Amino acid sequence: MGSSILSIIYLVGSVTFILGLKMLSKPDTARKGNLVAAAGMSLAILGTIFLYRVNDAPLHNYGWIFTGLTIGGVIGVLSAKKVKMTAMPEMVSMFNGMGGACAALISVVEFDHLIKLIKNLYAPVADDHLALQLLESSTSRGTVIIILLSLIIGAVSCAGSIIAWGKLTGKVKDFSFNGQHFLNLGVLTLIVGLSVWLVSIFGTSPGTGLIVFYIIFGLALFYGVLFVMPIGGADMPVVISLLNSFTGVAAACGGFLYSNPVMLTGGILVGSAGTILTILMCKAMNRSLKNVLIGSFGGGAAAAAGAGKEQGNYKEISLNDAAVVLAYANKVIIVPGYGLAVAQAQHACHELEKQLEEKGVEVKYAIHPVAGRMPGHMNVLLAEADVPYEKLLEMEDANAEFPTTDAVLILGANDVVNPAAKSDPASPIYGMPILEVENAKVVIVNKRSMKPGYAGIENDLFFQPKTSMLFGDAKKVLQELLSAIKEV
Amino acid sequence: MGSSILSIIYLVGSVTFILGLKMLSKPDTARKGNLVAAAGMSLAILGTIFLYRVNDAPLHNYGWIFTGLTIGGVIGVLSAKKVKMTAMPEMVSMFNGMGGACAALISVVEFDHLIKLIKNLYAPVADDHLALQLLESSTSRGTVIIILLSLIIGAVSCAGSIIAWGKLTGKVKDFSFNGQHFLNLGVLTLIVGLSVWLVSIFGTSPGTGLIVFYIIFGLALFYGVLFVMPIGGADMPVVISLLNSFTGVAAACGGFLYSNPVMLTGGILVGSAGTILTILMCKAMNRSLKNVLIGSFGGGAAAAAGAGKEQGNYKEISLNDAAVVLAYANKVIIVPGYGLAVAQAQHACHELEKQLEEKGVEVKYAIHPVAGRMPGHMNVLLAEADVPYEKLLEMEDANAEFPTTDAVLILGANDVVNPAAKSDPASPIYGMPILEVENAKVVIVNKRSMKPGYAGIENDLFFQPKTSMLFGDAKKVLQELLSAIKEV
Amino acid sequence: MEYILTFLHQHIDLIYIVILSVFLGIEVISRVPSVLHTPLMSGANAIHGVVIIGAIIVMGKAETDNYPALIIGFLAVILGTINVVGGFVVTDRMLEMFKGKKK
Amino acid sequence: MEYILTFLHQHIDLIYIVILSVFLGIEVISRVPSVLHTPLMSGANAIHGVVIIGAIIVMGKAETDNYPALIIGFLAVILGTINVVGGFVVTDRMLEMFKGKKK
Ligand SMILES: NC(=O)c1ccc[n+]([C@@H]2O[C@H](COP(=O)([O-])OP(=O)(O)OC[C@H]3O[C@@H](n4cnc5c(N)ncnc54)[C@H](OP(=O)(O)O)[C@@H]3O)[C@@H](O)[C@H]2O)c1
Ligand SMILES: NC(=O)c1ccc[n+]([C@@H]2O[C@H](COP(=O)([O-])OP(=O)(O)OC[C@H]3O[C@@H](n4cnc5c(N)ncnc54)[C@H](OP(=O)(O)O)[C@@H]3O)[C@@H](O)[C@H]2O)c1
Repeated sequence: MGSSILSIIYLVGSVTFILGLKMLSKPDTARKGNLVAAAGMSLAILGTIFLYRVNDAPLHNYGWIFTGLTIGGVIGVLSAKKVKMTAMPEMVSMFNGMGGACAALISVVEFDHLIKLIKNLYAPVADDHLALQLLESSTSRGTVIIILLSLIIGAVSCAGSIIAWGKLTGKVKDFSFNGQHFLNLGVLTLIVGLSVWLVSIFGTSPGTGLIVFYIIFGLALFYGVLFVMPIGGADMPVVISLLNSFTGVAAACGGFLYSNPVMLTGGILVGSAGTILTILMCKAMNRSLKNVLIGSFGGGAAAAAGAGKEQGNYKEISLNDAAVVLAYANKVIIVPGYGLAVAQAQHACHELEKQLEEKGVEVKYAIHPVAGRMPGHMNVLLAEADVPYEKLLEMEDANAEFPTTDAVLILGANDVVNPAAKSDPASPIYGMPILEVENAKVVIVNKRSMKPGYAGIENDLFFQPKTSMLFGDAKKVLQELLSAIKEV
Repeated sequence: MGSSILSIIYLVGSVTFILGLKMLSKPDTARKGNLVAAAGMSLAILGTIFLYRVNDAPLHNYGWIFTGLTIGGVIGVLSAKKVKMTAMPEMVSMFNGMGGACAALISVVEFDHLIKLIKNLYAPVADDHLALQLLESSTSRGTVIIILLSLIIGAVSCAGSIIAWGKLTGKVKDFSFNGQHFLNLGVLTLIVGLSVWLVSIFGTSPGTGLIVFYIIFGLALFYGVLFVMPIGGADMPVVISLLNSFTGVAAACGGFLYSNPVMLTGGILVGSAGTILTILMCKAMNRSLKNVLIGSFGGGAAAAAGAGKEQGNYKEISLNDAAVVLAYANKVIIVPGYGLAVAQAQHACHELEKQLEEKGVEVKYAIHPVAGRMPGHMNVLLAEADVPYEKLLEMEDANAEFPTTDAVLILGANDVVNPAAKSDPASPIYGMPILEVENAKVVIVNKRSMKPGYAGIENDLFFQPKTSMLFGDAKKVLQELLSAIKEV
Repeated sequence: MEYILTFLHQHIDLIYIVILSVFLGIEVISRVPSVLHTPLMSGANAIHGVVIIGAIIVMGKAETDNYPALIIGFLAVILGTINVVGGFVVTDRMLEMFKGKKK
Repeated sequence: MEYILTFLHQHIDLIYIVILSVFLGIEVISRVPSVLHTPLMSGANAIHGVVIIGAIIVMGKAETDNYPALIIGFLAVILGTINVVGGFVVTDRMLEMFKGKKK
């Protein structure tokens, strides 16, 4: 009876995961989708605790379980509530790493359990021939394969996520060396080789098996580090999404291990949806996944940055002149970019917007889908400063409005307004849709120098006659601009 | 070994069904999708014949099986190849009915088998207490429920499809009477009641069980007839799509019965995709499924037809004048509708188009998505007459071209050009997107009378100053128009 | 009630397959353009002809002297085959008409 | 080879569930607009926290004196819970920012 109900609970859980993902992918229902999935998850967890049966016996160690749940729950809520909006990707990465670790730890216990069983069989007291055969049978071999998969994938995901977290918080620097790819390939081959060996020997020499198992564990962690290390920090959102789908697969292995359908479907859904999401993320930046992983320009951006050749002349504009241009415009569109996020200038920006509106200027924001370093970065950033949602224009709408715009103010954006994406087939960003700011009457660009942005390439826009540069840190410049405008 | 391979074959089959449906829903891949699904099906059938095991024994009666397959295959190919393009919906309906019948027949044999087993248990020779318990257990009850579901759904689908086929070929007339809905409900309740009773008694009194079973079979067939009878002939494509998804569910019941995953997934996929498709079809006509099934205007169309009140005056145009208008136009757009299909005037229409093009007139066709009586009806019709695909404009494109069009020639279309869909919220077609022919300079309408079309409503367009009527059967009128134009 | 629960529990894997297939069926075709409604219906019609497998099993396991079962099964095989073969062929013909001339 | 076939055969229902889920995962999110990429990633991240169920089972069936298992299991439960709870909460916060102001 109990386990029948548990089956139904698991089914309901799986359905909520499907519906949750479906709703999460539509703006109107996204928030509700998240809650639906969360409700299903709670149900599945509670159901497991109270209704799960091992050989007809209920679970025990309730004290440990509830303590663990409480500690984890409190840490989870607190860290998720405290984290700054703009630090969310690293938070997600950390959570993902924990999921991976959880999967790997489960494998450790289950393998230990299996080895103990085998050792008992060899002990003289119990020479249960049948059980021995059972252990050597395909089922038990399958079990070991699944335990290993869960261990390896979980460990790679865990270690990789921690490195990704480190890169996003600036604690870990990009690091690559010649032959890196060969080392990676070597470690991977070693892992696979050892695993195959382990599967063939664990039944007969459990002692060696245990040692090999831990070596594989270590190597998998090491591989996780190697995998993420050379990839540029700016590409971390893509990497996190990929590791996310890895953890999904690891969770699904757990589902196989316990023939637990909710783990299986939940894990696989995340595995496949996560993979597609990763590809979509790359597409939105007009790159391929392979390109991101091998780091063709993500990692090389810093290096290429210095090499920007001078090309024509650019003109600067003084703060006061810029203030006048903006204050006397009818319509101003602000284009925020990664620089605005770095400078944490969103509040200053919102102040400027309000000041201009008071002067009768119509102000809007043009949001490029991949401005910043994670999808939705600009939305989150501006939402934090309470910029009203109606003021945010999506790319298509913004492009339709530029021709009737008097002044465009670019704050720390670069690639997303680079006309090379339209005109220069040799450019690495060629083909990416951009904000066509050059259709406006005047363009004012704020950044700290003439250095290139994420893609590491020169931007023609800065050298056009329409464009004037307003150098300086975005926050500082905005504050000065604000007081200048007040005086106009 | 054999059954392991069969498992994989079934898996492959299921995957091809998924891919097939996915590809069928995109114009570029549709044809390939159909072939992919067909390949998977062949594989699954061959696999079953040669690898299926009943208690480790292979199947027998190969002679019967192959004879059946050959006969069925030959009939299937011949009828599918011979049928006229425009008669395809009735063909599909017929095929669907056969699938339903197949499911119902399987149930008959399996139930018989079960009853024999039970009778044997009661016979003095075999009082195998254990087997008796087994039979009374939940599993065997579940089996009976599934057999019954497959029987009922299959039978309803079969009988309904045959009626739908009859209506489309004109062999069965629409027929409804007062209290029809009560009768339907009554029969349905009876079926459910008898089924519940049968499930509770079959284990103890197999003799009665068998009789009740056949009564249910008969009632289900009767219900199928009742279900489709009152629905208007023009709504048959929707009904066929619905019955199609019924048959899918019946096939899935078979899958449950034999724990056969390829039947299960194939059936359920068709069941759910078919249901959605039915709803989409209704949406394309701006109606609800309920509305179609209760027949609010589908059935009433004929009745309403006569009631069209005269409204303003319309003007007629002579054949020669029409010929001149068309021949001296720069651009003519032809709007084909149901009447063109009825008159089988597609070839004459293509002739006219070629003749006009020779005179230097640019001729195109505007295809409304629900013109005719099945989705894609006009495409099929014109393709049959070899009209080049590039000449067919979809609704949005056509609407963009009408303002630059000199003359629109409407051939047996009515509802799809009715401006009431845009202007009159009380109209039953209100909200359906239409072809905005009134934006062209001149509109010539060919139909046989002032009678309304499918929706049974008056059409304002015919009374507008721009519009002139050219009465007569489409084929005859087109032929006359053709010779008139030659003389211009 | 308990009886239904037990039944579901015993067949939970199949029920999962059913539920996932339901969702998949919905998702897979939910953006089909209306010109393809008829061929899609026809293609789906051919796919549910998979019920033929059941008919083959019925035939193949019938005792060789059980004539009622053989005859009904034989009929079922024929009808099922017509559904499958006719369905795929007719769909192909429709799609040939539709698209053959596009390229 | 035969060993793999047998394994697949024995777990064919689970494999069906896997394959159907793979397709479903792909279909379900394939039209997500790019602003939702980050919240969707985060929501999916919370969902794979379902691995916590494995951790609970590990703990719940460990013998009460098997301290290594208990400690590792305990850690796994904590980590898994953080993944689940933190994941859902952080996703909700993101989506609140995004959409709260639209209506
Ligand atoms: N959104 C995503 O999901 C995502 C993820 C990964 C990668 N990307 C990529 O990131 C890029 C985003 O384009 P973007 O235009 O937003 O940024 P960008 O092209 O990276 O340019 C940012 C600019 O901001 C300036 N900047 C930096 N710190 C600043 C500060 N404190 N004050 C003022 N300016 C500052 C920098 O110039 P100075 O150094 O001269 O100041 C830099 O040129 C695209 O190439 C996209 O493909 C996006
Ligand atoms: N496509 C689908 O999937 C589908 C399915 C079911 C229903 N429907 C519905 O069917 C309608 C289709 O619109 P439609 O404009 O194509 O057709 P319609 O509104 O039904 O009008 C057809 C017109 O053709 C005329 N006609 C009949 N026989 C003719 C002949 N031999 N020669 C010349 N004219 C002839 C009739 O007028 P006379 O009697 O005066 O000649 C009639 O008014 C829509 O309401 C749609 O919702 C569509």
